[in-house]
Amino acid sequence: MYEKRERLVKASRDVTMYSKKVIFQVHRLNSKNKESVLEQAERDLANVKMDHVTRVAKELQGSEFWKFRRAYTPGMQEYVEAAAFLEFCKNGRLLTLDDLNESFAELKDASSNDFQLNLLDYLLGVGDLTGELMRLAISSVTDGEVDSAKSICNFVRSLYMSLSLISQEVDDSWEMKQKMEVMLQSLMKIENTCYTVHVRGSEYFPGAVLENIEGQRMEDN
Amino acid sequence: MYEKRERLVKASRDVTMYSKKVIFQVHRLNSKNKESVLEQAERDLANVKMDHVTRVAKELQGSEFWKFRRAYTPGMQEYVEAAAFLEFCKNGRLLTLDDLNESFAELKDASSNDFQLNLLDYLLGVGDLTGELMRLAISSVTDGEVDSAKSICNFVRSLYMSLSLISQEVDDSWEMKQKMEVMLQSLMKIENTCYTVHVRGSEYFPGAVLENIEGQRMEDN
Amino acid sequence: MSVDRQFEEFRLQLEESGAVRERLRAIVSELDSATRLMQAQLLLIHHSRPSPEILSKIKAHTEGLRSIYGQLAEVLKSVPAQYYRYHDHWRNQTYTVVFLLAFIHWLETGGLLSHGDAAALLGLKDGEFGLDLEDYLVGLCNLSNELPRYVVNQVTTGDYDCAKRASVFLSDLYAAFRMLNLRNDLLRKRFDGMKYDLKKVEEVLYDVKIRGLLSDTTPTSAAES
Amino acid sequence: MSVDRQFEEFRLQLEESGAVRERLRAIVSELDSATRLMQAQLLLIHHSRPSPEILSKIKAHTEGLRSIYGQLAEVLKSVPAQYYRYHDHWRNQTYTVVFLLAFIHWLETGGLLSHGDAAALLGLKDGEFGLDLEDYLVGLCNLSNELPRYVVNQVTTGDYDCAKRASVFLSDLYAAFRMLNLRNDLLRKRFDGMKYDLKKVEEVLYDVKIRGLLSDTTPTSAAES
Amino acid sequence: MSVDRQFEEFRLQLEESGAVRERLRAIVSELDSATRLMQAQLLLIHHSRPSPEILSKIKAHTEGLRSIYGQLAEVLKSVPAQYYRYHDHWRNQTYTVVFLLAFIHWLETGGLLSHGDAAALLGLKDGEFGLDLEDYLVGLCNLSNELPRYVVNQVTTGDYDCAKRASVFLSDLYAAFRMLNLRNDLLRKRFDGMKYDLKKVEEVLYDVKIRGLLSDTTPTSAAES
Amino acid sequence: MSVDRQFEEFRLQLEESGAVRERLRAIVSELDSATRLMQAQLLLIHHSRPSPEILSKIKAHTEGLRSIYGQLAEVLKSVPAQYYRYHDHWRNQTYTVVFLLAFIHWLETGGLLSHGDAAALLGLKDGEFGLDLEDYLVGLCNLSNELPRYVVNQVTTGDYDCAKRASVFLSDLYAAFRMLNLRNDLLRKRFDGMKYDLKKVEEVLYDVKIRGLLSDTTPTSAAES
Amino acid sequence: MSVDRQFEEFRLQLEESGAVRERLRAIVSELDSATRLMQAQLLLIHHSRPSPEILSKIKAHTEGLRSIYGQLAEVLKSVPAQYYRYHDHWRNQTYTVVFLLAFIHWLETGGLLSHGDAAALLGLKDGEFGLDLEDYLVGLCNLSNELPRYVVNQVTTGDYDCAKRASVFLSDLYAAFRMLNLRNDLLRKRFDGMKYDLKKVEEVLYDVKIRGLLSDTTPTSAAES
Amino acid sequence: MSVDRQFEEFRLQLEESGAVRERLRAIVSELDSATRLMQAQLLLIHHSRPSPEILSKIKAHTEGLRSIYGQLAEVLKSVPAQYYRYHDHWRNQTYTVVFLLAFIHWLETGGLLSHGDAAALLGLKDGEFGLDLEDYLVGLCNLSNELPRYVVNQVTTGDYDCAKRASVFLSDLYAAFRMLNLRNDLLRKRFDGMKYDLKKVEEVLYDVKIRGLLSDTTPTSAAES
Ligand SMILES: [Mn+2]
Ligand SMILES: [Mn+2]
Repeated sequence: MYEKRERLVKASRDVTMYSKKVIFQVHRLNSKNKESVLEQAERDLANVKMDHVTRVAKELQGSEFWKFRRAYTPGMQEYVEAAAFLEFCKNGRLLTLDDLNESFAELKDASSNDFQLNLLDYLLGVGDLTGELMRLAISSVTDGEVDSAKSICNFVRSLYMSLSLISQEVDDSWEMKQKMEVMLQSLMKIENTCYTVHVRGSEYFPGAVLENIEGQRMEDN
Repeated sequence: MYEKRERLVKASRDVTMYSKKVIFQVHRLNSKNKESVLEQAERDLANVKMDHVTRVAKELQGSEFWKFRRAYTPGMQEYVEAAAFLEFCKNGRLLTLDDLNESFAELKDASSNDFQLNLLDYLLGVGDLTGELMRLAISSVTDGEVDSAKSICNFVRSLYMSLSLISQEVDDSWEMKQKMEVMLQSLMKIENTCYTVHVRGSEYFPGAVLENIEGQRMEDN
Repeated sequence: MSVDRQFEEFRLQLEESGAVRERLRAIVSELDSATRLMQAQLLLIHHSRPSPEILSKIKAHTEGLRSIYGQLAEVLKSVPAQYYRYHDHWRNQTYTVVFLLAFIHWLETGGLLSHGDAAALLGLKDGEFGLDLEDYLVGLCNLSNELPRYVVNQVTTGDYDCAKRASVFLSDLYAAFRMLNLRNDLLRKRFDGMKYDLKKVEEVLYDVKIRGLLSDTTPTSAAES
Repeated sequence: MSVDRQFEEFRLQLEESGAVRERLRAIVSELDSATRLMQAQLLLIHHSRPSPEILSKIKAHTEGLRSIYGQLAEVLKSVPAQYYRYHDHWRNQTYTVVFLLAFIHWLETGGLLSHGDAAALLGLKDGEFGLDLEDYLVGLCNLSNELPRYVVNQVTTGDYDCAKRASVFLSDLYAAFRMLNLRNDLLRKRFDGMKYDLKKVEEVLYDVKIRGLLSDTTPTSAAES
Repeated sequence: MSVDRQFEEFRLQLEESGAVRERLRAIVSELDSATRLMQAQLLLIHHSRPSPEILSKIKAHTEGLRSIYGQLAEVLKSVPAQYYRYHDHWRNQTYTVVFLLAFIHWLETGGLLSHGDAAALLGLKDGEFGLDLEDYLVGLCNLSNELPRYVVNQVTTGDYDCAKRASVFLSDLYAAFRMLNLRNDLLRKRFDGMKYDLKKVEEVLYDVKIRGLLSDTTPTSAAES
Repeated sequence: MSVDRQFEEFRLQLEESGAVRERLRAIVSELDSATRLMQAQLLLIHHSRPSPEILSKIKAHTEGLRSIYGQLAEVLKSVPAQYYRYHDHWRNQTYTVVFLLAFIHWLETGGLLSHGDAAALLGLKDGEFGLDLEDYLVGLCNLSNELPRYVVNQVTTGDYDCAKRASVFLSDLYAAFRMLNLRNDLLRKRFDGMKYDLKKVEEVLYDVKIRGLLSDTTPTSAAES
Repeated sequence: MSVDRQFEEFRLQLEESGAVRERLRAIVSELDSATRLMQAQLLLIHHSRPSPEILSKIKAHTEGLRSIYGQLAEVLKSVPAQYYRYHDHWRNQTYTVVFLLAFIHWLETGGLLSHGDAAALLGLKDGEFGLDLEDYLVGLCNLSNELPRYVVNQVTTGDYDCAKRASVFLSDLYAAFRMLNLRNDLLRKRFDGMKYDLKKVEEVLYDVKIRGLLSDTTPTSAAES
Repeated sequence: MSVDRQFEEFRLQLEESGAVRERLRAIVSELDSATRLMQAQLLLIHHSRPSPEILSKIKAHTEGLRSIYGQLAEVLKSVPAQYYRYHDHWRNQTYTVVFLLAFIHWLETGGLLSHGDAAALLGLKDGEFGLDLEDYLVGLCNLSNELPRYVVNQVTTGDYDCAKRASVFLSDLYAAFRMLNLRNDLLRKRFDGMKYDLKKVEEVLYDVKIRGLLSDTTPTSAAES
């Protein structure tokens, strides 16, 4: 029993480590390298799934799925965070739990288990996503992509609202509550970023469409 | 409102301070000075009641009794502890809540309020009593009064059992739980003291009545 | 009374108050749901200018709140003069309720919802089951905490004067609190945080002022008017 | 599936599991009362030699425990394979239950209540709603914690050989635990405390031995017999 | 001297120092009220130009402070050479007092209230009950912490040059502190925070400068004059 | 005075007090070595009868201690009335010094080294650099803690009367301490432990008495004589 | 070897390493003074254009630093292979040293001081007493933290192009750091803050660009050249 | 070298040291298992006289330990002079290893396993991968902690002289430690605990002595022989 837990902890640690690398990789994205970076990140994430999530899936049967959750949840949360971050950067939408579980269907052969991500790990992983989106928003403003910050802001707002309506009901509501607070902090940082961009823009071009100026600025560089 | 709380906190602090002095005074008791020490302590405790508990009673009307409980509970708990400690040393019995409230009846004139000690403060104060009894048990063994340790042990055991059956239901069950744990520690110290006395006695006089030896020992001093 | 009989009596008393708690818990859990829903709806206010529709939608819950507080009062009536024994049960939720009512009131009128008006909205009467003063004040601290975020978002949507309104309101509120002799407790700690809210709102006002984005007809301090 | 529909579905799922929790909470609160009563009765054992009457009085509760665990199992049947999702609800109480049963068993037989026998006493079957191994082991740690106090009190009432019995039992138990490769968690921490219990019991044994109070026919280690 | 008589003497000594503490606590609580009042009045300065009237109103309290410190000195006189034994009692309040006096002084003169002048205002004499140097310096750190907010608010009301004045004052103060070799204690920690105040004030100065809002006759560094 | 010149002066003052601390640290580190050496020599006392030779060997260090305290006093003379500002530097070591002196004194005379005599041995004079009362009392608590071990070891080497001497001394000391109304947390806590020391010593006395190992001429309580 | 002789040897070894620490502390305290002085002189750079004179004045200290690091290396040579045993002693100061050298280098050349060049300036050689890579990287983070303030102040004094230079430098540095997979907590945390520095510098650049204050001959990214 | 190429090199270096840590972790986990097994076998020693068979069984593991330390040394060889950079990885386990070896040595010889012999048993050579002195000393403290329990149990099984042997050994060890000038760290704290072990062992010796259970031919202090 302890060996199984041991193996899950190790697999989870690897899932975390390599998922973090995918996230770091996606952060290197800018307007020039977008496609190549995303393709590479997609390949890397697929490898995390095949090489390491499979190791998790292989161990879990019946009630073990919940029994050992503490052992593998950190890895799965980080995987969700990475996958959802990548999906947002590619398609600007929220990766759903069904999307993820469909993508795990192919693990069945390798793990000989019908592995399904549970709702809690999904929600907790999605909760962490906001932190990465906050970093992305700030660096996209730095890179001159003001619109991107605005759309991140709207995305996070709606995500926060959806989660706030169910967060109280989540199993470990204390853990979720913590995440909600961090999420709100991140959201406020994104809003502050949008605020700064707006106020600075308004000074020079009251009412103007900011993109033009920003576009011009991009050419300068 | 703040001034009232301020006054209660100060009165409570004084009740605590002078009640602690009474407890300290009772601890000075030994077989020679018993009567004089207890008489003095009784007078002192009566003064605490007249001088300081009255100040608490004077402030409290209607819902304020519960509203300001946080402000005056430390003092009242300490008063209960002192009064119960004194009563045990005098009569070897548990001072009841009714005893206390009867003794408070005379405050009515001075405070023009019908002050009643609440159940929680009584239970929490009685919870603290065990700590003083533990000190008493150890020093009575030191003073050669072995029987006294045994009767303290039995008293604390029955008190602990009574409290353990209701402790879960007390309003701030967390606070009460803490006290129960401390109480058990104290009880075990008393039991250890009785154990030591017994084991040491058994070596030399298996089955003998220890008091005789102890009596002899007292004469030596 | 014998020790045993004493403890038997205690057990009965405690079970009775345990039952009171059980009923309170059930009612407060309803209060919890209601405020959570209101808070979620209030989030929309941050996303755009606060429309009268949104505000009335949130205000529509006041009726429900009043009924819930009525139930609480009913339970408390069975244990006279023990309001503060059970107060902790509904305290946290009441902070939020006061915050919500005072925020809506400020959005609609620009003024401060008074203690009496807050109690009246909830159907609470002094003497019986009233609105505890400290609960009301903590609720105002929650409002203070919310204003910086609100101002940032409103300025982003182009309502620059909002910064001025919030700054005047908040500095009056802060000065009023300053005169209270607060104990070293939760309320004091919450009030200590208020100066950071004020500072942040003042910085936003500074940002729009220095860029000439402020309109001319700005309100003066309510305290002076 | 759209994001909104997804979250709506989540809400339904979570409410369902919230209902399961509510039912579990009610049952566990019964479990709580039962074990508290048993523990209070067990206190008497410290005050004198453990009479068969006291032991049977405590054992009489086993029936009630079995029925309560049966109710838990019933609820869990409605959410197959999710035993460990809700495990935290009855965990603490189960530690105490195992402790109580194993203590009584030791008092009666001087031996260790096995995992299987503990489960059987509670009417639990592996595969369905079983007795989690770690819960059982933590329960044994609780037993270890109780033994020093018990031995001190028994020696005080004159049962000197009790020290030998407890010392043999506890050192066998400790050696057995030692071979487990425990994770860095609660069980590990509890086991780490066991060596202090053993040390204390050994000191009591030393006290009676050095004073020649031990009878001659002391048991040998159960592991060797 | 017998043990008993000796301990009787100890008892008296311990009670004496307890009484000293009691008297100090009472006086310091007065100090607390006085500074709270002054701070509340100082709030007004943030939202309008600091008028001489407001300043003299606050300065009027100095008399009261002097009397309170006189009482403290009186108590300390009864226990000669024990200033630092009881220092913790009035330390926190003294930080605030120094802050208030130095802030008013800066508002009136643009310069730094010297250690000696601060002590003189409070009627404190070195050798007896003096103004501890580190208390004075912590008070200056409090002043530094207040300046960013003050500058932001003054610029908002249109006094753009205030940014220049504060920046010059604060960077001189910071440079002066920089040369001190501070121990690893509270003062060091407070000083470490000063650079954020300076940075913030410099950013405001930048804002007004780049927008051409600064008048030409700006002060030069006091250190250079 | 300009800001720079003022801070230059501050720098000097802070460096001065830094230098004071540096010098105190150096002296206290000597004090540390001296007491460590004394304690190591005192270890020998536990495993054989305390011969006058060993005692005089340890006492020979008193001279050195006096010189070290003289140096501390010298340093403190340069900063008059600041004893309690720097008190923490030598506090811990002083506990040990008092313990050592009082222990030797007891070994030689069976009596308590008085506060005045302890100060005199160290060449300390009240008014100037004295021996703080609470430091002295904590030192006595340390002595109390050492006595059980000493008595156990002496009885092992055959000095049975030692138990009587220690018991009389310790119970008088305990009774004297009981008369104090202690505020100080550390001291109170240390005093609370004293009763366990007394209990242990009495147990040893009981052991030797019951075996008839006590000689007839036992000392009477010093307090009664 | 007897226990005593063995421990005598241990005493020598421990005193040796204690002495090493003592010597390191003394040298590091010199390092502390040197960097404090350099930082104080660097303050002047913020409020006027960085003249070659000031820079050479600061650079003049490099010699001194080299000598101090030489002393550290000398001490470490006496205890071969124990660099990381004592590393904590000079770590914090080395962050500051790297920051100072890299800042000056950037002021003079607009480029990044390489790890090798930093080590060379301090006379450090790999294999012996080298410049730890993570220390160097933390020093660069410190430089990043300083640039926003520097740029704000330079633009205030009229050097508008400074914003462009800093922005190019910082965004190259940020991009380079992004390629590292950081483990170290401190370094990772420090790097996380870098993007805020970059954002602030870009905002200043935007301010000056939009006002047409930028000269035409702006530098291109060093990474591309 | 360009910034990018430089950082590419940094990346490689950081990954290298990450890989070293990974390898160390794996080896240390083996060390963990080996010491756990040895400790379990050592338990048997407490409840019977330590037979040569048990001791050789435990000693048989030394070979395995030597091989594991060989692997650690191998890894460290690839990063010369960085022993103390990675020291924390195997520190805790090494305490236990030293404890085990020194305990067995004492059981067999009654003497102290020297630092050199301990290192030799583990195949460690100074200069390369050696046995850190402080690790060795902490291991001895662990031995000291184990002795009271061992002595209590041996006396219980009838080996009364064991108390004398342990008392002599431990008081010599304590006296030897006493002469070391320990820093204020873990070792100091652990040593401070040693006096309680000594006290307990002395109390056992007292118990057997006063009951006349000691044989006549007791060893004298090793320090005196
Ligand atoms: Mn993340
Ligand atoms: Mn008490």
